Amino acid sequence: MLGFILRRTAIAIAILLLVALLLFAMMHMIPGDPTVVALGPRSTPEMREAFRAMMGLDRPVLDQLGLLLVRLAQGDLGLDVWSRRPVLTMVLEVLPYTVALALASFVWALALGLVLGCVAVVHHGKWGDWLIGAVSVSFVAVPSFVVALYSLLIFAVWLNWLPAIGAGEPGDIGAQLRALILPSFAVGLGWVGYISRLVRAAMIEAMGEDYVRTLRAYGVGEGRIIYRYALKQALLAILSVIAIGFGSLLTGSIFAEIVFTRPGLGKMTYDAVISRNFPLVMGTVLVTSALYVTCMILADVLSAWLDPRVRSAI
Amino acid sequence: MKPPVLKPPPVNAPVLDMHNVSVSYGAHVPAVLGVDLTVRPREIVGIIGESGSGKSTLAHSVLGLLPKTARMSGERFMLAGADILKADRTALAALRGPSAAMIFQNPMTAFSPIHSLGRQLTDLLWRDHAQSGAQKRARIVAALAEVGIPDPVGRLDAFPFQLSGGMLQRVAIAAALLMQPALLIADEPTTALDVTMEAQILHLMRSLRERAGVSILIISHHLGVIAEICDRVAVMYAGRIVEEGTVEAIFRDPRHPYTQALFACEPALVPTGVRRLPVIAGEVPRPGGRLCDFAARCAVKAARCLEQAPPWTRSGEFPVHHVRCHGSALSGNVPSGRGS
Amino acid sequence: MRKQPALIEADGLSVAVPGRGLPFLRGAPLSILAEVSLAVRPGEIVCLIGESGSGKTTFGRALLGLVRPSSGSIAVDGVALPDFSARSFRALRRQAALLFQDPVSSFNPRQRIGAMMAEPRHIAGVGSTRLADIVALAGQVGLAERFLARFPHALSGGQARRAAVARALSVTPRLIVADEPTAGLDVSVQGGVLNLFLDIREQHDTAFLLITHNLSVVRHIADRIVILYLGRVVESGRAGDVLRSPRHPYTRALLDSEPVPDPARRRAEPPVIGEVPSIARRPTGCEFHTRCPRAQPRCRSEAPVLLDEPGERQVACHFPLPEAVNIPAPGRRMAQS
Amino acid sequence: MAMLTDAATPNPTTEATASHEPRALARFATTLAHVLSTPLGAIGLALVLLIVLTALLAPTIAPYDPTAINVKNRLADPSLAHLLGTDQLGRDLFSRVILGTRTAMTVALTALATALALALPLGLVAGYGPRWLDGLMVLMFDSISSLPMIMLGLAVVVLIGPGLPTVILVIVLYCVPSYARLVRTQTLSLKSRDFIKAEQAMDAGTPRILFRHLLPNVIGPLLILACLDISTVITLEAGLSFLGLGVKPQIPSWGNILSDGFAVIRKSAVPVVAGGVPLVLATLGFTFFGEALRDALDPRLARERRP
Repeated sequence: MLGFILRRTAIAIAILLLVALLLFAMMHMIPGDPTVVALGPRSTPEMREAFRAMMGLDRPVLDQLGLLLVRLAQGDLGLDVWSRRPVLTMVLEVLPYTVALALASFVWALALGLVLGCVAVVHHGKWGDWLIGAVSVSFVAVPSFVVALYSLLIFAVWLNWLPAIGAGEPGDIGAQLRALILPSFAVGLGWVGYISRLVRAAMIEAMGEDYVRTLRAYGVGEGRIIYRYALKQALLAILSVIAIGFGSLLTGSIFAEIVFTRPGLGKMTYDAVISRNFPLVMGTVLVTSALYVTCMILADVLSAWLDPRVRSAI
Repeated sequence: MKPPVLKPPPVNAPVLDMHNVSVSYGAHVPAVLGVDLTVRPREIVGIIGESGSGKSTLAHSVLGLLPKTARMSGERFMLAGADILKADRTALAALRGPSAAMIFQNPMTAFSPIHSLGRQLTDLLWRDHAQSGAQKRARIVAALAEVGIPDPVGRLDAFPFQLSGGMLQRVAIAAALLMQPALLIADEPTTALDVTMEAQILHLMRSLRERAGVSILIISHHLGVIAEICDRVAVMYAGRIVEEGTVEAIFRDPRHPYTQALFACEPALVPTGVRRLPVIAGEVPRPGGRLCDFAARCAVKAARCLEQAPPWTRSGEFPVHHVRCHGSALSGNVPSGRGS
Repeated sequence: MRKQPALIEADGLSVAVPGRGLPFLRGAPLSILAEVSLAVRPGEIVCLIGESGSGKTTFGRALLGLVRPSSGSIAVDGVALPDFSARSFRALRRQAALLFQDPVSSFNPRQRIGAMMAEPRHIAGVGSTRLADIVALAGQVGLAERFLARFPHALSGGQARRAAVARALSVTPRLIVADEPTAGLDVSVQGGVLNLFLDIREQHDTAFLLITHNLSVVRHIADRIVILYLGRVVESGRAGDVLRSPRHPYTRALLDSEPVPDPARRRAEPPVIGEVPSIARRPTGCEFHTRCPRAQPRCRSEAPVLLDEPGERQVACHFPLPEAVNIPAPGRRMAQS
Repeated sequence: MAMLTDAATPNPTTEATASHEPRALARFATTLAHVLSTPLGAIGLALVLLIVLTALLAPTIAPYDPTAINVKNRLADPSLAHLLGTDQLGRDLFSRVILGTRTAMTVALTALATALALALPLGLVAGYGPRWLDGLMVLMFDSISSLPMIMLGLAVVVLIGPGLPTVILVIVLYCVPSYARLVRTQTLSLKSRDFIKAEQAMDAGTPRILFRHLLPNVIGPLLILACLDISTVITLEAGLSFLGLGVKPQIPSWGNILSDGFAVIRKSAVPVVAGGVPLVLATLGFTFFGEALRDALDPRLARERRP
């Protein structure tokens, strides 16, 4: 088991290294002087010189890369171009907002998705199953930023029930929760459909297994079969998919953050990208990738640990 | 012990009593036609047939384990005093276990791969609410020991993949025994096992009849298995029972041309030194023909076989022996129907 | 028996898979096959018998290079392959054909049977792939022309097996390796497949290596029998000799375990108890000692060597059964025959 | 007669081709009937037809030039003259929506075709090639998938400037890893199947195994999944344009309409609704249709699409 975790972690570090390399290459492929791009055409030569020295841009490319990797290994993501604050601090400031949004979306989507999936299985082949299927597939198909826009339009602009902007004042839990409702609705809706379909498919597969026939041959009730046996097997089958899904949810809340002008990793990446704030781009993207990769490892380790067959094989 | 759910059937009344039972999938795909079959207490009855003969459908119909599209009909279908044809879903579920328990062909998939064996066996005892976990545990350990599983306590925490096929089939038999069923249905119980394990499992099943007094209905395509364990045999072909009698009667003096041909093909019965094995030419027809289903492949068919359905005839006083054939019924002694 | 170089001869062939664990910290490799030697002469039918876990399927695949042997050698017509690279196996693969246990899965699900039958001729670039010739090929195995247009899953078990044999025959191999050739077939049709093998041998002098767990099915067709237990040969010899008088207690147990279709000859006790040990935990000494009714203390500590005996017989046992044991032939003569 | 034309006879006889045609036609008809037999499939097909026809006839349908600015008539309410009103630059929204259909379809089909063409060989090589190469390629795929899409979008936009090719390139970059991984998984599982082992035992060369036996078994499922992914790609295009990383602002695209509408959402809801409804209809239509098609052709493929 330990070996398995170590191997997974090594792969994760390799992925992050590759991502850093890709980012580095992208920034150097971008035409024009990065200094001018960053500081704008009106900057004075002195400013540019100082900027180059600060960013290490006056050194050879390989040196810069080496420096970057050394700094990354030390956990130093560099300084923001504009505010000169450490990027890591800035990222850590907004990270809770993104994690809160992802968690909120995920929790309600998982709960509703599980219930819908189970209900569909119980009504397998009847109209209830069909209806849940149709609703689920529609939820998946509708783009999340359109959901975000329309919920903003209806609940914030027209009805004025919920805030349209921001994440609520720090310290005001009620306001923060209210500010979370619309974004997490928009982000989670697709996942409701996704999870309910996953659960349904996995459970129907589980219900077709031979051992279910054994349980039935002993008069064990359908409820017990569904909730104690099929659901466990289904959850095991979809656990890794869901964990990886959570990872992509962390990176995928960018639309909700922009539409609702909510602080977060996605919004920060977007602003950094638009303003060519390369150290910040590097920092946010690396942190996002790291979160994603961590979820990937967690998914693998969790499902390996929960499945007795895999657990004994590794 | 658990309260009696059902009125105990009269002593020596058949455990399973089927008369003219038919099963079809949907409205138009018959699988089993007009089957008469009885299993008496402490009796081991075998059903032998090739693929497509309907033997598995017949076995599954006893517990109502057929797919939803299946339709059952018949004059009488009694299991341990309960009427299967009139039973609804809850009544059927109540019969499963105490009235009849079943073991399946592939022991490797008969248990959930992600639950421990102890957990699964405990769940099968769901009826015994009154008993504590420790009591159930003790019963399970006793049953596992009874079927010859070494270290039964340790096996409670084991998962199915940690046991061999033979061991799992023993666990399946132990699960059936926990129910103290009136009838044990075994659907090809040794087909997935190695031959040395097959001999041990057959021996175990036979000894259980002696010790626990359980009746057994065993389904197999293997003549050797049937001969090893059964008291009485029914031969199925295209959904119908074509011959039925004591195992001695069938194996000493098979009357139906199909049974005869089947015996002729059995490699173990082909004399040493013969290199070419006999076969039955042609293909098994779909069940549901109105005349003799075997006529197209029969070496001794007469004109009459293509005109009227063969009667179900008693063909001997002792041992009791029935055949569904024109030739054997009338002449009592037909020439061998062995194929090429 | 003709004394000529074997068509194919495996000498001390072993197959092992890496043990579990981290790189550099793995457990010992698991040995699936341990120094199996086996020769098939031209036109000979050799049956390799073993229970699950005996490595019999692995042997068939290793012989054609589908599984890479870890040691040993393979010789064709007395000439050893230089190594186990794909290049070395080329010539051998052109002369041999492999029949899989599940014939349907051995066909490309998206190609029609007729096209698949012509496949070896396409690959080898020899022989005609015209429709008429493929129909003739199908006719050789008793498969009607209409089946050629079907997809594999639309065939019955017997038909699919015949189609697989036809594909193997299309380049007239000198050796056919068949893994469980009668698995999943009804008693009334399995004889047809075995008879087909005899026909093929008569016509083309093709040799066969039949790999099976089912002694009773192949007993009539085998020239020679090799018994595997946990990846090792425990006994081999001419079919008649081995069946009539097994020397190894395991062979004896196998023969006795086969249920006899005669209610008068039921066994009071199972001939052997216990189950095949896992290859991950091989017993010490003679690997059969855990189940052997004749086991002595020596069997627990000292592994027996496979020794040559007169009459092309080999046995690996410290205390083999005496030659003269006379098991009654299991075949019961029916009144009519 | 037709059965040997696939592989056995290099030159199919006229007779064989003749009997091949009706078979393909019949297959098409049964598939279509299957799709139409489910309500969602029928709705999907209707929507897909509507969208494809609109895209084809867009310039004919659109009453105005979608890029013509009319500052005097800004944010006009829907009227007979302007069915959906105008946006903040006075452009006719109806015309922009209609021509946006064409943009969406162009991007979706080009991007998907390119992504498939790249992913197939990559996945086959990863799945059938040596293990070290497989490991390396999977590492690459994982790295690219872990990058936020907006990062890819930015890199490409800065490198080659905004525009249609940019969007297509971003989508291709985004899709190739997941398709290639799918092809790889399929190839890996096929590789251990008996029929590939049988080919190896028959001494078939690697090109023959790859192109004659693996490819046909991989490409069918992939095409069906690609059909299901049309709606994902349409969403991607709209999303990129919404973020300002897609097609140029003046080009009519649903994402641009939404982006413009978002800026004025407090003044008028019409632009947001006008841009969003066709986008939703398109994604629903292609999803319903794709799922019905998959169920008709190969129900085992049910792979769930992530939102």
